Parts: sequence; C-alpha cells; structure tokens
Amino acid sequence: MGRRVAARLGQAIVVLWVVATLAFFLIHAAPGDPFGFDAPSITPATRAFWRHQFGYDRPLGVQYARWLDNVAHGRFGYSQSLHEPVRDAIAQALPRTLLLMGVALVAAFAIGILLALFQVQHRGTRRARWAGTIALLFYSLPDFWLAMVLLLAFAYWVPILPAGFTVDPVMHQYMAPIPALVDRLRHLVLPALTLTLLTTAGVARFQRNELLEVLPLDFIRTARAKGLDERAVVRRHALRNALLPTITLAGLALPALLGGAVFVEKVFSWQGMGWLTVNAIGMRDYPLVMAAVIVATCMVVLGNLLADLAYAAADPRLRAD
Amino acid sequence: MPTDGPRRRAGPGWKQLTPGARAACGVIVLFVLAAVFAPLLTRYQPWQQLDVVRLKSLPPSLAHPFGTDRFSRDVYTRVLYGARVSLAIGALAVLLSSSVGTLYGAVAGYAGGVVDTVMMRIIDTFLSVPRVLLLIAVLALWSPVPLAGLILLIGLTGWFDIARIVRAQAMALRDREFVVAARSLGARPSAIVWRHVLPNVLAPVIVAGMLAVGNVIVLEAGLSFLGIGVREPTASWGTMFQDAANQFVSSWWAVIFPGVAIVATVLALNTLGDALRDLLDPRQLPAHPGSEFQEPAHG
Amino acid sequence: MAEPLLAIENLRTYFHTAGGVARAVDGLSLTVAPGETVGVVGESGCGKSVTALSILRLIGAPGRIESGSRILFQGRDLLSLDGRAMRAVRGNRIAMIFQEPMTALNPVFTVGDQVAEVARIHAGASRAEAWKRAVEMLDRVGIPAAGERAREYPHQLSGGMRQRVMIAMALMMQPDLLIADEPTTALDVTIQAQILELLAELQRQFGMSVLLITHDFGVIAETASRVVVMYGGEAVEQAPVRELFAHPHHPYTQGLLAAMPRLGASRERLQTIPGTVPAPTDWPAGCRFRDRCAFAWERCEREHPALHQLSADHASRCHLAVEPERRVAHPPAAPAEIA
Amino acid sequence: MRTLRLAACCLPIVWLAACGRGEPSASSAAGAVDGGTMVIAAPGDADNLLPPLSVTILGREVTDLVFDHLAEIDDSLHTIGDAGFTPRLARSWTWAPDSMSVVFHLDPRARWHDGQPVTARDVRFSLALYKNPKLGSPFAPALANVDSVSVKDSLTAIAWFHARQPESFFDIAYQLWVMPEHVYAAVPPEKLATSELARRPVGSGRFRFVSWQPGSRLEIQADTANYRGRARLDRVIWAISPDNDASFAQVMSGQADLLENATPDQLKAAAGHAGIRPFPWPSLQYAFMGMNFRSAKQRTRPNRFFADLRVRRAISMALDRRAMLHNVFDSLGAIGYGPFPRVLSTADTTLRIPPYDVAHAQALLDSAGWRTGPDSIRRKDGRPFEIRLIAPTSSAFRMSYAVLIQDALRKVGVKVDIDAAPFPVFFAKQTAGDFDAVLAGYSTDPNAAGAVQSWGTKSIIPAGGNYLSYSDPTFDALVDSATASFNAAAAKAYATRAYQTVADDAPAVWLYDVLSVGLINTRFHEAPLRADGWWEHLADWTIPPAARIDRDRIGLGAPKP
Repeated sequence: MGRRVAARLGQAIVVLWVVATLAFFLIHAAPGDPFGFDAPSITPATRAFWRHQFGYDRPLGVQYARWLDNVAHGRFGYSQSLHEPVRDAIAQALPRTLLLMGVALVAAFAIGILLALFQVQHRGTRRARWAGTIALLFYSLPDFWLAMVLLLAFAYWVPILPAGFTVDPVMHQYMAPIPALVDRLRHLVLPALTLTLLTTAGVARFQRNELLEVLPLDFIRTARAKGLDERAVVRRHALRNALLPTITLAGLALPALLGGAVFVEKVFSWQGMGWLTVNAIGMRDYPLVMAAVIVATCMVVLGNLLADLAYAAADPRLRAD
Repeated sequence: MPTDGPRRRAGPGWKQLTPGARAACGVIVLFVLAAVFAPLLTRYQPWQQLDVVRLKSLPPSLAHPFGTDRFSRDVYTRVLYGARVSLAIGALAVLLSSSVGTLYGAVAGYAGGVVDTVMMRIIDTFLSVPRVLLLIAVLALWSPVPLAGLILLIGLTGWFDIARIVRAQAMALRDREFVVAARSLGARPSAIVWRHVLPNVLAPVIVAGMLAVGNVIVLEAGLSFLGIGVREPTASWGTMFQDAANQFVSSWWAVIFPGVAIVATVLALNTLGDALRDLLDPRQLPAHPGSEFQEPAHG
Repeated sequence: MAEPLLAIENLRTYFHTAGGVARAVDGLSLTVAPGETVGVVGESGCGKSVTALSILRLIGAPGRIESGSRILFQGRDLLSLDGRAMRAVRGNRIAMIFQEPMTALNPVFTVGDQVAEVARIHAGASRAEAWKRAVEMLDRVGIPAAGERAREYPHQLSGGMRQRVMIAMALMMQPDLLIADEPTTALDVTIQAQILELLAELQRQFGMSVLLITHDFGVIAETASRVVVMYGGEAVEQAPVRELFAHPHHPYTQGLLAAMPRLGASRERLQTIPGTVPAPTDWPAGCRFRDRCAFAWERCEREHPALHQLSADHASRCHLAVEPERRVAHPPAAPAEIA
Repeated sequence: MRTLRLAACCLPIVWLAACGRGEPSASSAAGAVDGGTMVIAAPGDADNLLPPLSVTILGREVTDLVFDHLAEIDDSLHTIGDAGFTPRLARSWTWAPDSMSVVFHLDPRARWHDGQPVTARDVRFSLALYKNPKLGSPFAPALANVDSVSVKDSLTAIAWFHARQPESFFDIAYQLWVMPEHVYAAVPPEKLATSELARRPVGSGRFRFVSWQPGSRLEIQADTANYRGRARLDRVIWAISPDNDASFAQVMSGQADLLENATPDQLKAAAGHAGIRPFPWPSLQYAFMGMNFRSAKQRTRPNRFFADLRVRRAISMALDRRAMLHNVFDSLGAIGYGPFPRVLSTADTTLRIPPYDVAHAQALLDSAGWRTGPDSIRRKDGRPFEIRLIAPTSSAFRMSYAVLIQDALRKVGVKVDIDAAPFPVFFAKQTAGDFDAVLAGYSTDPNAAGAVQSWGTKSIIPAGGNYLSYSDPTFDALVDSATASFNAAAAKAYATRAYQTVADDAPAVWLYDVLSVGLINTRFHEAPLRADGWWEHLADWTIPPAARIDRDRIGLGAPKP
C-alpha cells in the first residue's frame, strides 16, 4: 500500500510539473503583455516597477525557475482584474466549487447507481428502455443549455428559487445563522441540480455497463444457484463488484465535472473556480486563468489519487497487500 | 459464432439495429443532407440581413419556417448552414483526434514494454487537465482563433480516449496467430501495424468516433456560448444559440431551433454509437471508465 | 429401479441468437436414482453444462428451455414451478458446484459470508447462527482452522480450498441432489483426488445423489455408477460404468476411451478424435457425429439414429446397433476444419 | 480626459429624451424616516477606488459618493463661472479681483470618515496628487489650468489659475475630489494604484466605504456623523455579476433593486411586472463608428482605407443609421447628430451629415480607386478592402451594431472582420489606435472643452482621447474660441461651427446618443438624476417605511466578518 501511494504521488507530481510548465510557456507564447491593457490607470513607471517586481524583465530560464518555485508554494502572482493576489481569489472560490461539485458528485452517484440498478433489474422491459433513453437524453444535453432552461424555469417562469449566487450571499453578513444557511442551500439547489443531472447520466450508463459485465460472471451463477432472488443477486452480489470500478470513475469524472462547473457557474453566477476562470478570460487575466487550470489539474490529480486509494481500500484483493 | 479469423465480422446489419438506432440514423442522415445541400434548400444566405427593420425577429411563418433572428436573418437558413459548420467541426476534429489517437494507440499497444508505459503516462498526464479549461485558456490567450485553429485545438485535445481503445485492441492483437505469423515471416512492425492492427481496430474507433462527434458538437456550442468559439457572421448552432439566448422570452424560435438541432444530433449520435457498441461487442468499450465522461460538457 | 429422484425427459434447451438457434441440449432424457452417482461425460460444447444449468433453471437469455421438456424432481416438474418455489429448491434440495472455484466465488465477500448466506436464505438463520453453521460446515469439508479461514476472501485461499468452500456452500442444506459441474478440472492432480474422495465421503454421509459432469473418464471411473455420454446436445450412450468401460458401443465413446491416457491424470482436452464438435446452430442432418466417425456410411447422413437399447441398462444412439457389420474403419469423409 | 470616465461604461445604452423623472425634491421626502438597503446589480467590478485613477463605472460611483468636491455643479451642468455651484467642503468662496485665484473657506464641521477634520492642507495635497505625473491620473489634463493650491490657514485654501478662463471654477470644483492627506500621503504616488489604499477609500461624503470583495460585492453605508447630514439610505451594496441575464433575473425576483442597463428585450419582459419599473437616466455619452486616420499597426503611416475623405464619406453613406437604430433599440433609440450628445448645452441637431445613399457610396468608392473584385470585395492595387472593426463584448448594443455594419458594408464590397473583445482588451486596442474602425462610446465633459479631448489635435493618442487621430486646424481653432468665450450664446455659435467641421470630415458614423434605461424596484423614491451620473444625489434617495422589506430593516452597523 505504501509503495502504491508513493508511486501515485510521484506520478501526480510529474503531472503537475508538466501542467505548470505548459502554463508557463502558454503565457509567454501568448500575444501581448499581461500588463499592456491596464494602460489608463497604470503609468509606464508603475508598469516598469511591477514588471521588475514580478521579474518579467529577467531571462526566461530564471523566470521559469521562479515560476515553478512559486507554483510549488501556491503563489500564482497578482490578479490584475481582481486587484488581489491570485491565491486569495482562489481561496475564496475553491470552497464554493468544491461544495457544488461535492453535492453534485454525491447526488449523481447515488441517483446514477439507483437508475442503473433499476435498468439492470428490469432489463428488457419497456420501463428500463425508457429510463435508458432519458439518461441518454441528459447525457446528450449541452451543459449551458440545461442550466439556462432550469434557470428560466425555476427562477423566471415559476420563480421559486433564486437565480444566482451573487445577491443574497451579499446580504449574508446581515442574516442570522439559520436563515443564512437556508438561503445558501436555496442558492445551491439549481446549480447543483444542473450539475447532478448532467453527471447522473454518465454514472448511470457506466454503472449499468459494469453491472451487465458482472452479471455473466461465474459467481453470479453461484449466487443464483444458492437460491437468491434476482433482486438480491443484483443488489448484493453484482453491485458490490460493479461498484469497485465506479469508485475510480468518481476520480475520472472530475475533469468533466470541472468542465461542466465552468458553464453551470457561469450561468448561475456561482462564484467558484469556473466563474472565476470565465471572468478572468474576459479580463485577460492570464495569471488567474493559468492558476485556475493548475488548481483544476491539482483537483483532478488529487481526486484520482483518492479514488485509487479508496479502490485499494475497498477491494479485498488489493487490501491484503 | 466466434471466428478466429483476422477480420471482424462485416459489421452489424440494418436489421439488427433497434428502432431507436434506426431513427438516429435517419436524423443524422437528415442533418448531413441538410448540410451538404444547404444552398439548394434555401434561397437566402446565412449571413444575409433581409430587412433589419421590417423583417427582424419574425415568428415562424411560411416564408420563414423557423422565423428570423434579431438581425432579420432567416433562422432556417442559418440552421442549415449551421449544420455545415457544427458537423464539419465535429467531423474534422474527430477525424483528427481519431487519426492521432489510432496511430498513437496502435504504436503503444504494438510496441508494448517501456515505450507503451511512457506513452500511456503521457496520456494520463493530459487526461488530468480538464479539457474545457485547457481549451478555454488556450482560446482565450489567442482569441480570436480562426475556424481551422478551433478544429485543430479541439481535435488535438480529444484523442486520448481513442488512443486507449486502440492500444487495448492492439495489445490483444499482438499475440494473435495471424500477427505472429506475419511477424515470423519477417514483416516490419510498421507494416504489421498498418496491415493487421489498424484494420482490426477500425470498428471500435468508428463507434468511439461517433460518440466523440456528439461531444465535439456540444463542446463547440459551449465554447461559442462563452464567446470564444466560432465568430460572426459564420453561423454554427452554438453561436446561434448564444446570440439569441437572452431573447428566449421575446423570440423563442431563434433559440429553440438551433438548440433542438444540437440536442437532436447529439442524441442521435449517442444513440447510434451506443447501439453499434452493443452490437460490435458489449464488453469492448469503453476502454477506460472515464470515457463515459467525455467532455465538454459532460457531465 | 426405485422411483428416480430426478428424471429429465426430452430436455431441449435452445439459444436464440442473432446467428440462428443453437440447440445446445436437444432431446435429452436421463434419470438419477436416490443415492446414485450418475456421470455425464462429453467434450466441451456437447451440452452437458447446459444440462446441469437447465436442471436449476439458470439458463439466461437468449437461452430457453423449450416447451415439451420435463425435469421431474421428486415427482414435481421443476419447469412448472414459479420463481419463489424454484428458488426454494436451488441451493436447498438441489445444490451445485462449479468448475472454476476461483471465479465461482464472489471475490468481495468473505468465504464465511458466502457459505452462511445459504443458511440465511433457506433456513432463515440469524447472522450469528448462519455463521456458526458455516464454520461447522467448512470444518466438515476439511478446511483447517475453519473459524479463521471463514473470515478470509476467496483470493486468499488455494484452489483446492476454494473448491472445498464451494462444496461446503452446496452441502449447507444437506441437499438431495448435488450437481457437480467439472468439479476437479481446474485443480492439480493431487488435489483432484482429494476433492473426489471428499465428495464420495460426503455423499455417503448425507446419502445424496450426485450428477457428476465431466469430460474426464478417469473421474467417472472413480466415482460414478452410471454414465451418460453426450454428444451434439443429446445422449449418445448410456450404461453402468463397468459395462461402458468394458463394452463401449458408440464410436464416439470408443474414441473418448481411447484418448484417455491413464486414470485420473487427464488434464488436457481430448483431441485425438479428429475434428471438433459442429456448431450447435447447425447440427448436420442424420447422425451428428458422422463427420468425425470412422465408420460413417450413407445412412448416417440420411437418418438421425435413435437411441437403441442394447441391453436392459445399455443404450447407444448409433446405426451400428442395427447394422453391426458396418463397423469397418475408413477415413472420415471430409476432414473437419482445424483451427 | 473626462472622456475616459464614461467611456468605461461600456454597458448597454438606451436613450430617452426626457432627463430626470418627476423631480421629487428633497423636501417631499421630509416625512420619511432614514433607512433602507439598496442592492445594485453591477455589471462590472471597480478598477480601484482612488478618485484620480478610477475609470470604471463602479469605481466612479463609489468614489463620487464617498468623496466630496469643494463645490457642486448644479443639475443642469452649467460650466461657465461659478453660476449654479452650491457649497460642499467649501462653505463659501471669494474670487480675487483678477479672477486668477479663488479663496475657498472650508466648512469647519467637515470631517473625514476616520474622524479627522478636513483642512486646507488636504485640498493642496489633493491637487498636487492629481497633477503628479508619477500617479498618472487620466484626469490631470482637465486640471491643467489650475496651477496650485496654497494654504492660508487650516480652513482656508486658495486655488491659483494659469489663465483667466470661463471654466476656471468648473475645473477646480468639478474635476477635483478632495482626499485626506494623512491617509493617502502614506504611500508614494507611483505605488498608490496597487496599494491597499486603492481598495479602502477614506473620504468625507455622506456615504462611507465599508467593504469590497473584489469580483463580488462592494458596500457603503450612511456616514451618520456627516457635516451635511447622513445619507437617507442606510447602505448601498453593489452585487457584481458580469452576466446581464443573471442580474436581470435578480432584479425580477427582488434580490436586487436596481439594474442600470436593461436591454429592450428585458424591458419588454419586465413591463407589467409588479414592483418593478423602468429606470431611465440621462448621460453625456454618444456612440459612433470611428475610422482610424492612421495605420493600425504603424502609427506613423496613414490608414490605407480611411485617410481618403471619399472613402470615409462613402462608408457613412453606406450605413442606414436609422434602420440600424430601429433594429437595436426599437422605438427607444436616439439617432446621433454629430460629435456630441444632444443633452449638451452646445449641441446642434441640424448639422449636415452624409445621407444614407448606397449608390452614391458605391460611386465614391469607385472614384477612390476601390474596384469590385471577382469575390465582390473591392480592391485597390491588388489589396482587398478588408477592415478590422473593434467592439467591446460588454456592450450588447455595440455588438449588435457590429453585426449590422458588417452586413451593410458587405453590400458595398467592404469586408469587415469583427474583432470583439472584452472591455479591457478593447480599451487597450482603442487607446493604442490598434484598429481600422472602432465602435466607440465617448462620454464628454459637460463643457465645450470636452470636444477637444475627443477630437482635438493635441489630444491625439497617446496624449489624450482622440483615438482616431483626427486632426483639423479649423476645428481646433473654433473649439478654442468656444471654450474661451464667456458668453454662452457666442460659445454655442463657435461650437456649432466646430462640430460642422468634424461632420464634414466624416471621421465617424454618428450612430446613436446614449440614454440608458434600467430597471428599479418601485419602493425607491429618487432624488433628481444628473446627466453626468445618475447616482450623484443617491444620498437623498429614500424608501417609505411602508414599502420596506427585510433587508431595509437591518439598520446600521458593521456586517459580521
């Protein structure tokens, strides 16, 4: 187990190094000076001062080394558009994204697995086919499209849920703890629902395939030969096995989930990493964009690592060694 | 029944497809025909502003079956030409990623050993970077990006899954009799990959590619939605949707039709891809679980 | 002969695939008397495993037991039972052990759990009670330190131990009939013998009947009292074991026996009969063995042989039974394709 | 350089002719109890909160409310002499006989928000800071005529001018926000922009700054100890969201109270919605498509297309301004009449402008040597007529115009590449002259000198806001005469001739005047809206107690951390 963790950690570090390097050269290959556009309020003298301060006047190699050092220590520079260190901006946004993604991930896996069980237990029936078609439909929907439809439906036509993140959290500072919490949850509903729906379809498809792969196996036949009914066969013997690869899926789903979060956060003004990234693009805030990419990659790598470890812990065949 | 010959069986026949998959075929053929024969199916140009005062934001009518948009452009015409752009981006980007992925996967799988390990590590690394974010970052840095660049970028960030599928196939094929025979007869590795491995991985690549086209169409729409995809006056379904999104209440037709086109096409591609996948070999795909979550958008 | 415990009558199990209808079992009849061990022998693909699964009705789509088939167990037709009644039979009155003990056990449950589960299903035992009985049974099938072993997972056990676990699982409810589908094929030679010995011992203790399915005449010779030879989804020869070994009638049986290297040591498939079993989707008309038969003549192409009763307890599905003078060797008409 | 100020309000813009709604005077709300919370759905964040540096709309709103002038211009924006100006930090003022200086007598009750008294030293410091080149204030040129401020005693400051000019008083009173020396002198000017002080302003206005979370939220509260009386509202919160649709939804659901700019579609959707009404507000902004006189990439060379007057006139004639206006604004648009917004006192709506005449446009282009090629794109010397039009994505209206112009010019054989970019990038390109054509929104000062800043030779970039590098000595002379005139009628006559000169040179296609319409919750009683900033009297806005909702009853006090 220890060696496994060490090996995976080593891989993770290599991945992050590659991504940090990629980000560095992307920024430097990009046209324009990250400071060029702030012209009206920054004088040439100030610009020169900051260029020096950030080391943009140094040789590329030195800059690269400094960049790696900075990234390793979580220093991503100063955000020109937010007027604060990138690290502070991310420290604010990251928990929001983690909350959104965490809720969506848990809900999507719960619903997706149940949906898959339904489809497998009732395989061949019309109900199961309908469930499959609906899952496929959600799988085919563009994220922003679903987000906008839900926004229109629940914040506009039947206005029972708040449209976005911005306003009431603005008032939170003046609310009692309980109403503030309730309000936060209300604001979470639509974005989390969107992300959940989009993720559920993938989980259900995957889980269904895994279950269908397990069902022809010998030990399932053994379970049937014991006299177990089909429900118990699927839920007890097949599911336990089919869930193992699904643990890995939770890690593998992260890149897509993050991608989906970009659109969902944009549409619902949920001020997490995706929202931050899209805005940073709007402001040509390169350090922020690159930091977002690196942090997102970190999340993916970390997520995969955790998923791997969870898999190892859950599978008795791996647990022993 | 199982054959041991080098080639897969010819492929599923029309009769083996489910009614859903057949309908999906129909939808895809319809959109492809619409894209190819767009000039014959409409008398307008997609960018043509007919009369920016009198003919703007007209609801659907006989003259304009899908209505007109806020610049008095015929929405029906734009959906037809939008099919060209969206399908072309989907097809070309996937062609690119399939080619790169197939070659990469075939080499890695056939070579095996250290080469394979290193090549797969590289893929793992790229798979750790969320594709949408990577594309957003690159597109934002270099915007405005021309259409060819967009296709190139989407294509070059989408070949990892196909490479994995092909690698798995290639590894399985490596020790099969006909490959062993070819090798013992002194065929060069490149010839073996070209003559034996590639033809045999074609079917799963086609299926994976079909699913990928749907994903790319959604991805393009998403990027256009963020304003960093296709640019005016070129009409893609994504730009059309983005352009009209905030007028949903006042002129729904300008939003609904491109939206329906996207969803119908992607649903059709996914349905057909799924059906073919089940027919070819239910256990073969996905090569790795994450491909259930091919981005963009997904979810 | 007393009232049989199990009587299979005209069993037909067909697989309806895209490539056509595979008649895996096609009109099989056999009986098992109480306390008797019947061996079913044949090459892979002959339908013997499908027969075993058909008895427990564990055939999944696209397979189907065709109407007209009957499986009488203790006088009841299993094919007419509803799901619940059938489940009450499975693992309880009829138990089964499988060829591959490594894959037949669920890798993510402890072996104790899996054995105990049977008691929980059929005896309504509490968790603790079931566990206690499972450990007892594991002990009884010769697993040392059964209490500790019960807490281990299948991959932690050796192949022989796993098969003992399977046996324990099967015998938990003291079934009337044990179906053993190639119980020793995947095991080392020495272990094979141990397992067979164990089975015989337990059969004596419990007084149950055994339907032993194997491709290995060596195993049959050691354990069975009666043998059914299957080919092409049907029984081609039936006889008491000594009679069969002494006077095999069907050319196929003769081929099998000739290919048997020595008792109890045959691990590789029998390959000395030229050709392979034809695809069950298209059995040849006439005799299904004729393409591989050294004696085949034109009648074998034309006419499907009936099961001829050679004596009271010996039958053979071969035209030679009526035209014994045809037993003149010549090479097979068309050498079958060899992969 | 006032141009910068509202040019930054890159936002959707609508016009209404009538400025100011039914003028509820301060006295009408006399019975109202102070209190209430206003939430403004802001489309963009502030750049900084330093009066001399902030050029974003939110930055201006906050600094205008947190800081005070010496004296305040009247609502009709008279700029000549001190007519109409009312006391602010200065309780009164006395002119020197030669009009070369003014003595300001500061209000002894005036306090900074940290409790320190406002002194003459602060006034001197503020002027020096504005004019310090190390700070690089874009407003410094507007104070060019103010030489210095001297301190006579702690409550008496004397402003000295370089020349006797009609707008000397306007310059010192309107262009200078007074800042506390003891706070802002702590950081060297060149580091002020990026210092913590740029994010935590300390002023003397009726609102004081409370908190700013970049990208999401900014709050000010009534300064209860203020010498001019506390603001009537308890607090104003800007909820920042760049997504116009989300902001709209928030106003519709009552989470936000004010959306400054609504699109015609949103106005339509909100019509008849109880509790929400349109919020039209005047501005000094006008929008046009400008044509660059210089090459986009090499500033020293003339532009290949637009250096030729015939081409500029042809482009003007190829565009149906009224049709485009109607397309974008429905019936709410106001056509542009020339290089000024019509609310300006010097505006003249009768200038001769090239008419819409496609045939004439084609003929002009032919005569200029641009011949139609096989691909129906015009060419000259083998090079296609292909121009790059920059536009800010943040302005839905200008983005619409870009698409309309693209198709209209295609019809005369001109290919347009729309280079749409987010506002900061657009602004950088505009400032650098990196474009062939630009969809610009200029905001002018209320005085005639405003035109110099946009069209004068001496304001050609990088010195000023003349991004097109337009240069005409006749215009320069006429506009100088206008600004030097102490007689309003004469000033207007000069200005008209100056404007006609520009119109004849056709450096731009005058698209529309900007008057924005937003949406506001009906519980607010507004104070008069000023054309240079609807928020200038925000401290006098009220909410009747009966109309209040939960967040109006929070009361004053610091938010929880």
